[in-house]
Amino acid sequence: MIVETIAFYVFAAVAVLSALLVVGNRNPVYSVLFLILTFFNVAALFVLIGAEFLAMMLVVVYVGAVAVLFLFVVMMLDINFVELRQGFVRYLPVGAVVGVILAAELIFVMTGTGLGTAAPSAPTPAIDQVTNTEALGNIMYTQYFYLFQVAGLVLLVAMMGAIVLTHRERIGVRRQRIGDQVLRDRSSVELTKVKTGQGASGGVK
Amino acid sequence: MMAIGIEHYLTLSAILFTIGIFGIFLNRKNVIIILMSVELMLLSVNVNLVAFSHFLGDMVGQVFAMLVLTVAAAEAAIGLAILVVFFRTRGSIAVEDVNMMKG
Amino acid sequence: MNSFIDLNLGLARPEIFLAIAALALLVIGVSLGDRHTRIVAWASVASLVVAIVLAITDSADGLAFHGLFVADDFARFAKVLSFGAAALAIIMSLDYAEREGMARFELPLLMLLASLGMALMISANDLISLYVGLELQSLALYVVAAIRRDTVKSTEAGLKYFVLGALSSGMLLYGSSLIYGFTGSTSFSVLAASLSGEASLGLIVGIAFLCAGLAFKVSAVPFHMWTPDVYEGAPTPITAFFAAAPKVAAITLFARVLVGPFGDLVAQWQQIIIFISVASMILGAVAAIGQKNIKRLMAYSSIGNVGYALVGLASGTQEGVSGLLIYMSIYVVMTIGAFAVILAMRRRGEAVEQISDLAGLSRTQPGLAAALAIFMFSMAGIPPFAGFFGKWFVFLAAIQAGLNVVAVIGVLASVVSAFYYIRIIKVMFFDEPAEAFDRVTPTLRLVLIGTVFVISFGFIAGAPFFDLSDSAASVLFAE
Amino acid sequence: MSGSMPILSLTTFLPLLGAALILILKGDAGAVARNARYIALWTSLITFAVSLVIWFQFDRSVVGFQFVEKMEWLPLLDINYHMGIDGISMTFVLLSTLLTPICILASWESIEKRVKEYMIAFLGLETMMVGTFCALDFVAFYIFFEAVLIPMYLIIGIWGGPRRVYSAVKFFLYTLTGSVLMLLAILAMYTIAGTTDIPTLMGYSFDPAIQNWLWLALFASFAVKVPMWPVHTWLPDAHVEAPTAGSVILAGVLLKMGAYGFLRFSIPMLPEASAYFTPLVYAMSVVAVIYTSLIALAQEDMKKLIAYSSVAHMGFVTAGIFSMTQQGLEGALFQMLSHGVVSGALFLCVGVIYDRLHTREIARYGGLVHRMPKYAVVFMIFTMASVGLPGTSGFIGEFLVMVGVFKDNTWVALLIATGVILGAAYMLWLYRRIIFGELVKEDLKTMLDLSLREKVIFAPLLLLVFWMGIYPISFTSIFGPTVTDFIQDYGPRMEAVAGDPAATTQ
Amino acid sequence: MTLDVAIVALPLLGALIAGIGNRRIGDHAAQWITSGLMLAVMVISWITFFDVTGSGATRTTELFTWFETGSFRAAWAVRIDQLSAVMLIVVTTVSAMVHVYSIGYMHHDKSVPRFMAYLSFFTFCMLMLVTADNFIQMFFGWEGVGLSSYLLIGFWYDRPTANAAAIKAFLVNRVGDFGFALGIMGVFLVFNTVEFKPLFDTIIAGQTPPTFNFIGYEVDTLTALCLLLFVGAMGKSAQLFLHTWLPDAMEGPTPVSALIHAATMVTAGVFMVCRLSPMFEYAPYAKEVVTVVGASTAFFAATVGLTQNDIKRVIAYSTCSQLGYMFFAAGVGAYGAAMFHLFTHAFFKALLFLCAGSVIHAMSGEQDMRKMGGIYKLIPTTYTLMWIGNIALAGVGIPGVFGFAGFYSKDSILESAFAAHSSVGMYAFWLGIIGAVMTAFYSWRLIYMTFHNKPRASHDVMHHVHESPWVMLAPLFVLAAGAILTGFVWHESFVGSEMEHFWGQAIHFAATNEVPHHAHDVPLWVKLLPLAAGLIGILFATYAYLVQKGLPAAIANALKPLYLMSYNKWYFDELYDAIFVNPAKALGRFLWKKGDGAIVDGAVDGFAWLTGSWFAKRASALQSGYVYHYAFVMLIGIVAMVSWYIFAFGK
Repeated sequence: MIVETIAFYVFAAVAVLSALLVVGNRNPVYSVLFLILTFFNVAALFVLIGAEFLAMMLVVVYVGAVAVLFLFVVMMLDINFVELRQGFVRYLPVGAVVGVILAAELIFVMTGTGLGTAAPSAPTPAIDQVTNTEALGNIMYTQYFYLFQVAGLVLLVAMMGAIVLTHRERIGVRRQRIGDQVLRDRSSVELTKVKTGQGASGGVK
Repeated sequence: MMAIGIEHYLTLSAILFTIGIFGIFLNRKNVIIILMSVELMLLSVNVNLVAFSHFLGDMVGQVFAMLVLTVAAAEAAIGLAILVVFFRTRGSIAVEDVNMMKG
Repeated sequence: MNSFIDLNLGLARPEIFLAIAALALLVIGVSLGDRHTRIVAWASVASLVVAIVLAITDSADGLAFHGLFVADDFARFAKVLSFGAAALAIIMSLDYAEREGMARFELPLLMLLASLGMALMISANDLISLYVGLELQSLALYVVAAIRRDTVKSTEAGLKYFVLGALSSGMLLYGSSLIYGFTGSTSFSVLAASLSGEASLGLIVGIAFLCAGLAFKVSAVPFHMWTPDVYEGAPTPITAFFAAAPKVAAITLFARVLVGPFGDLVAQWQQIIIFISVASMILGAVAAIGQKNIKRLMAYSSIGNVGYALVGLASGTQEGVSGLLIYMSIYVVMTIGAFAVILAMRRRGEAVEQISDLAGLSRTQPGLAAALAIFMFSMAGIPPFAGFFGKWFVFLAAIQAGLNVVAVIGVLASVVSAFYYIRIIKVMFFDEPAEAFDRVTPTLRLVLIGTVFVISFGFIAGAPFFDLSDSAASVLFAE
Repeated sequence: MSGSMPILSLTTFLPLLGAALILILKGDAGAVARNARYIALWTSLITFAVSLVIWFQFDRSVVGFQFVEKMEWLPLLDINYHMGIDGISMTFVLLSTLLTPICILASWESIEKRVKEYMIAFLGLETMMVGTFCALDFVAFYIFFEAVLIPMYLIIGIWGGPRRVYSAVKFFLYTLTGSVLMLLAILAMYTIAGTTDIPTLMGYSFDPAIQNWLWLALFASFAVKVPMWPVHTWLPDAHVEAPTAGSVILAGVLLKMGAYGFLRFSIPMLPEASAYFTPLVYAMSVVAVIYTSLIALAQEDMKKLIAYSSVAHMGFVTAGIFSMTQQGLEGALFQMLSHGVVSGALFLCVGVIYDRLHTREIARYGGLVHRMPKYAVVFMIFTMASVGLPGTSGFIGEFLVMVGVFKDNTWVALLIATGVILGAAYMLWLYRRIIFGELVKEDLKTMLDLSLREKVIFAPLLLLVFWMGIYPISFTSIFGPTVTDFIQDYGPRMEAVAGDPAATTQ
Repeated sequence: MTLDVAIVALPLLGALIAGIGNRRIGDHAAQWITSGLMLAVMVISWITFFDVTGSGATRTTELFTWFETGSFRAAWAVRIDQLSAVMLIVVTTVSAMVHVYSIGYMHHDKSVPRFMAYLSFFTFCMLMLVTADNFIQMFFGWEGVGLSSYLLIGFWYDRPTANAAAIKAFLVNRVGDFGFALGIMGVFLVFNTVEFKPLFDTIIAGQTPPTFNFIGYEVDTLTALCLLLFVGAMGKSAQLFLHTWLPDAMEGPTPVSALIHAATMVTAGVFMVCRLSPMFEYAPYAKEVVTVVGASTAFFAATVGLTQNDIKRVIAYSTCSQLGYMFFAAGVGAYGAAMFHLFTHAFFKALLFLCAGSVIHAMSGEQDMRKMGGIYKLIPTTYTLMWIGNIALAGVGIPGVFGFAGFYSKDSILESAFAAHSSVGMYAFWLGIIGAVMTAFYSWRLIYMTFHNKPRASHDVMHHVHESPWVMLAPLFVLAAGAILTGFVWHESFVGSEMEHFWGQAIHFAATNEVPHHAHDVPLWVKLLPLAAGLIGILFATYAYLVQKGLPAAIANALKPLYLMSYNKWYFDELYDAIFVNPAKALGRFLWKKGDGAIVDGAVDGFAWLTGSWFAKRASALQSGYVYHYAFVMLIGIVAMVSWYIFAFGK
């Protein structure tokens, strides 16, 4: 119990701290790295409350894909980061005030109200009966099959969108057109046997 | 040392959410960090959902979190794509430059 | 439980058809290439028409996909409306896309997929399906806003829309998670059954966050800030699309969420809706006054119009929701019509969009001017044009619900907004003519004739339509 | 009651038919303009002829609505297309149909650009005006009432003077502001009473607690339309900038809609509130009469002067209506008709010389009688009618109103009677500066007297001025019985609030 | 009775023929048609007069209903009784004479038909006034004569002064009519009728409600009503405070002054008071007011008449003064005397005016007496007729034997005033006597300045001085006959022993009214004093203007303030300009620029600016184009919403 408590506090503290560094860092590259750290810590917290599959996903999807994507973009766009940091402090007070108010209110709300009472539609099975992953899978592909399908469409749109926006037909770039090459008219080329050490020019009449 | 209850998770989530919002103000010039702040907010939602799921004994929350994760990834892809084309046309991603249109 | 039959796939025929059509058209589009955009586009329109037919012919009500999806009159009404708007937007985008060199087959497809997302939003019966439907729509919209990736305005519009949209999604999700946590369910059916008049603070705050997310989608104040910039920046037919279809979907979703699961908490959420509705009406009226760009003006106009529609929702009664549906239907027709005129604003092939470009239009192109004048009068709520009836129904609902102050503010805001509507008419009719616009293309002409006809003469035979909207609204209030 | 023919709908929508005909005119500009003029003239004349059937078939002894037509329109809301007229509205229908052909004739030459659109706007306007007075459903009424804004806005804005845009917008927004508040009142009344049927509502008793609010909302609309002080400032601007025919219709018919609204809605539906607010109306009427008359004295623009005089004259009307006496009400109705004819004619008089010199500045004229004696006579007659000289139509209405008001409140009568003195002052002063004096200005020396067309325009109006002045019974007998019944129905309820026993004595 | 209707209708016919025919029928046709019709009407009127005064019957011919709303009913009618019969002959005779006179006087004018049409139209209106059987028709005539007067004063529309005078006449009359109209309304309010017969019946039967509420006060019914109606009479008859238009009205052609501003229209007020004798008889306070106003006017106008130099203005003030006499006669209850003076005055005053016109005609349009003189030999007929008129005006005669018209009527008025035995009666009597002195003085001053002494006109003018043509002189003779004879012939009927028979029911005397009877029994000195006053005035004038010619200037210098006061007409015009006219104009301008312009439109435009400009700019400024601003607004929105709920529902 104690271990769990300590673990929670450690992971939570690191998560919060690194989250702060994400938004407060001068260099976006560092920000991405701190974002990854945050994700790791939250994933650890997920493990603490038995959502191993989600923890896994978080690491795989976010750290493995999204964060890397961020990093890639940050690197790709050659940006003058120093300039971007100017005026950083100007909005700090306002942001801080709003942030503190919101945080205080949310915490007040969260801690002051009890959980819902509606009967669970998909009760969490005991850990000894079935694993978290299996339980999730059981309902994901049955009861929530619909959402799974729609999520597929969402990803399709994302894919299309990324292609539509960023894919460019480059003019003047030579591309290999295998079909054309294969079907090329033989008469335009002459095949010669080249002897070793003599060079092609030698064969030209 | 008291046991870790749902309040702890919710408080953490609230703090993360607030940091996400805070980040939007703070980084008024850098769109990428704004996007990261949004990711933080989504993360806090996931913390919420998972915590609720656990303490309610209901798997739906985790399904929700799964979908949030999926969609957030898709969103990030689109967002970065837009950012890239914007950078191409504009040569900058400073938020303050994003003001062709106003009024 | 796991059987395929329980899914009730038949109830989702339009959506399933649209999804399959989108995938098929994607394949076709890829193989044909961008030169055959027209085929894909018309096929998309045809798909939407088929989807409309499917929606109309299917009168069965019920839940599908294990309760995640609902089919009822309310959903059908909204779907037909948004599909129709989407179809018209695609039609209008054809000529534009070709002239502006943005003719890509993905554009109609993305609009088609966005329409699918709208349909899923409209039929959502669970917070999760709400979210995914919303995101399907939003992601497609982010992309189409930035579809002219070589222009600064379009990409900027896409970027703004995206950043703020993501923020609003975050809020919506945060609210959803709170609702889930403090009620124990995400299903609207369960929520409706388990909630009674008393609500915990957590739930209310959750609803507030949810409302904020939805208010962003309908561009209600103070979550409207993206609207003018995106409307201005996005290519015009896309703006028309933005102004019409997603608004319908989002606002009907708004109504369904608030009236369905949270119907018993009307006293709580009513205050939010009143606030955003009043704020939208006022801001929409006032901020539009100084605008010079007609698309921007239409943006503020749509903010104001959404405010009026929300008055119907704020009343929280069946009459109110019915009024909202009527208002949105009329709004969609007016908006599409108005954008058809804006699309016709071309000089020697170049699109112009300043209000001053309309000067003296009544002399150079009287038909076009008359059409826009009719839309403007209609938006200002001057009878006998249809816009008046929209206002009639929402304000009637407000008065019946005792929201007298809201109604008074509303009508006064409509007077202020009339100022800028008639200013456009002034420019067209009273000012000295500027250079004439190019000939109006046949497709636009068709759209214009249709919308003008509906707006001008709709009142004569509006009764069946009003009945329809009333029965659609009654679904949400059936116990 | 009605004949087999839906005569009211016919009168209402016939002009639209003409407008549709004009709309499809094609060809070269000159031919289109000419044809548009003729079609408009004939349409309006036929409409007038049709409306004359109403005059002859109207049963003067009957109290209540005649020529009633009823059709289902929006069954869900129990809103119907319901038309009908009684003694109060009948004369206004005829006034509208009479003034329209006159206006079209008056615009024959003065409107040179965009004739087609102009004629369409005017015929559309006629439909709205007639419809307003015929409608027996509040929603239908509102639609007609409000739709008037559209053609009028265009008429002022397109064919108006130099400041036409400001004036048109001002007119539009002023009127709209009032109207939307009325819309709220309609909604509230519908919510409470469950119907928008006017005859039903006229018999409905609203809770006195909310009557005052409803009354104020209606008042906002009607007071702007009348216009009553202090919401009258749109009128001078609109009149000055509008083309002649626009001013004629504005003064002749549109202003009457507000007063008609008081008679049709405010008093019958909300008698207790009407009684409660009678002092307010009196006060506003008195101020209107004196204030605007004084302002008229200071005017330098002919149309503005006549416009201000309209406000003063309509002050009499409102005072008369709220006196709730036989004489006051009949006087108000008569004054409205008379004002419709007289101020319309005065605007036409201004139009005659405006067409020749293109200025409305009084100082630019003088001594016109030398070149235009016929015009001087016509102008004199209408000036005198406006001044309220006995024997002309102006006297009957004004005097009856004062008699009626005197019965109810002597102070008010005393004060509005001063308007009679001031009215004479500004009208004679106007006449003198334009017509009399020596003819010294060079450009005036070539002015031509009235043309045949202008004589045709003025002839029916002259006839009416004298007919109404010498034998007013032809008109008072139309609304007399209705007014008597009106007072019997609503007088006691108002009296109960006001505690004023004089209110119903005849 | 067809003839009764014809009396009213024929002048209208003439007016229409001349007015509509205008240039088409030409000057001569217009002149002769209208004059012919008027002469015919005159004949009919005299017949009617003898018929009515002989039989004593009142008859009313109703043409058709005019007004009918509720009990407010009035018809177009011709009511003939003794009172209207007297007025008929006065109006038609003078009018006919003026018509004929105008043929000569106006023959050089370029718009003769118009002039004749106006004259006939005026006569029509005047006849409508006197034959009315209800207040409304009376009001019609009342305003109708006002209109005619306006048109005729402004007949020469080229002259700015004429235009101004015309408007002034109309407006001042309107002020009077304002009171008259209120009076009519009051009558209707109290008695529920505006027709004379039922009204008088009710009053005489003593069924008058004692009080009614007027502007918040309970006032005595008849006093209030009579005072209101009397305001109308004051306006029309140019009584003090509302007299200012009359002298200015002399801008009109001289025949007009004779007809309208001497003989007929201005006496309408007197007629009205007499017509309403049943009301005034029971309103003693109102009668006192009438007396005081009348007497004051008689005195005031006479003082002004002393110093005027315009020949017509002198006569105009004289008219004003004489009207005052009539009023105070009516005020003390001697309606017969009032009507008698009205009757005689019509003849001699019309005569005087037409003579003045003849003089002006002779002097090529000159009206200033300071530029006349020495012409009595050149135009002896006019000179003689002027004398006749003046003698009649001054009331000279031999008691018991014969006197000119004014002798009888003025005497009877002054005697009645004395006989009233009341303080107001004595006030009227003494002012009347003083007025008589002044009347005689300025009358002879006029004669001497105009006809005697050395010519002061230019040689050219003097060269052209000629006697008027017969068409102008003939009417003068008729009127002169009237001025000489009417008093002698009818004094017994009007005010003498036959009085009661003569007037019949037309004039009502309350039982308390003893004045007409006492008037015959006044002391001898009272009977002789008016004559003496007239003679004193004549002698003094003769002395001052023929004998001691420097005297007037010396007196004027000695009494400079008084002289200026008189010369400037007691500064009434200046006063009214300062109190009413200029403030009204200034107020109008102020209300227009400040009230409408600054306040009402200022508020409207200000609101428009606030929303359309100020607020709109702020709203646009919020739309800065920066994404983080937008996000900030959204966040503020959500924080506000959450905070609201926490505070509203947090407990």
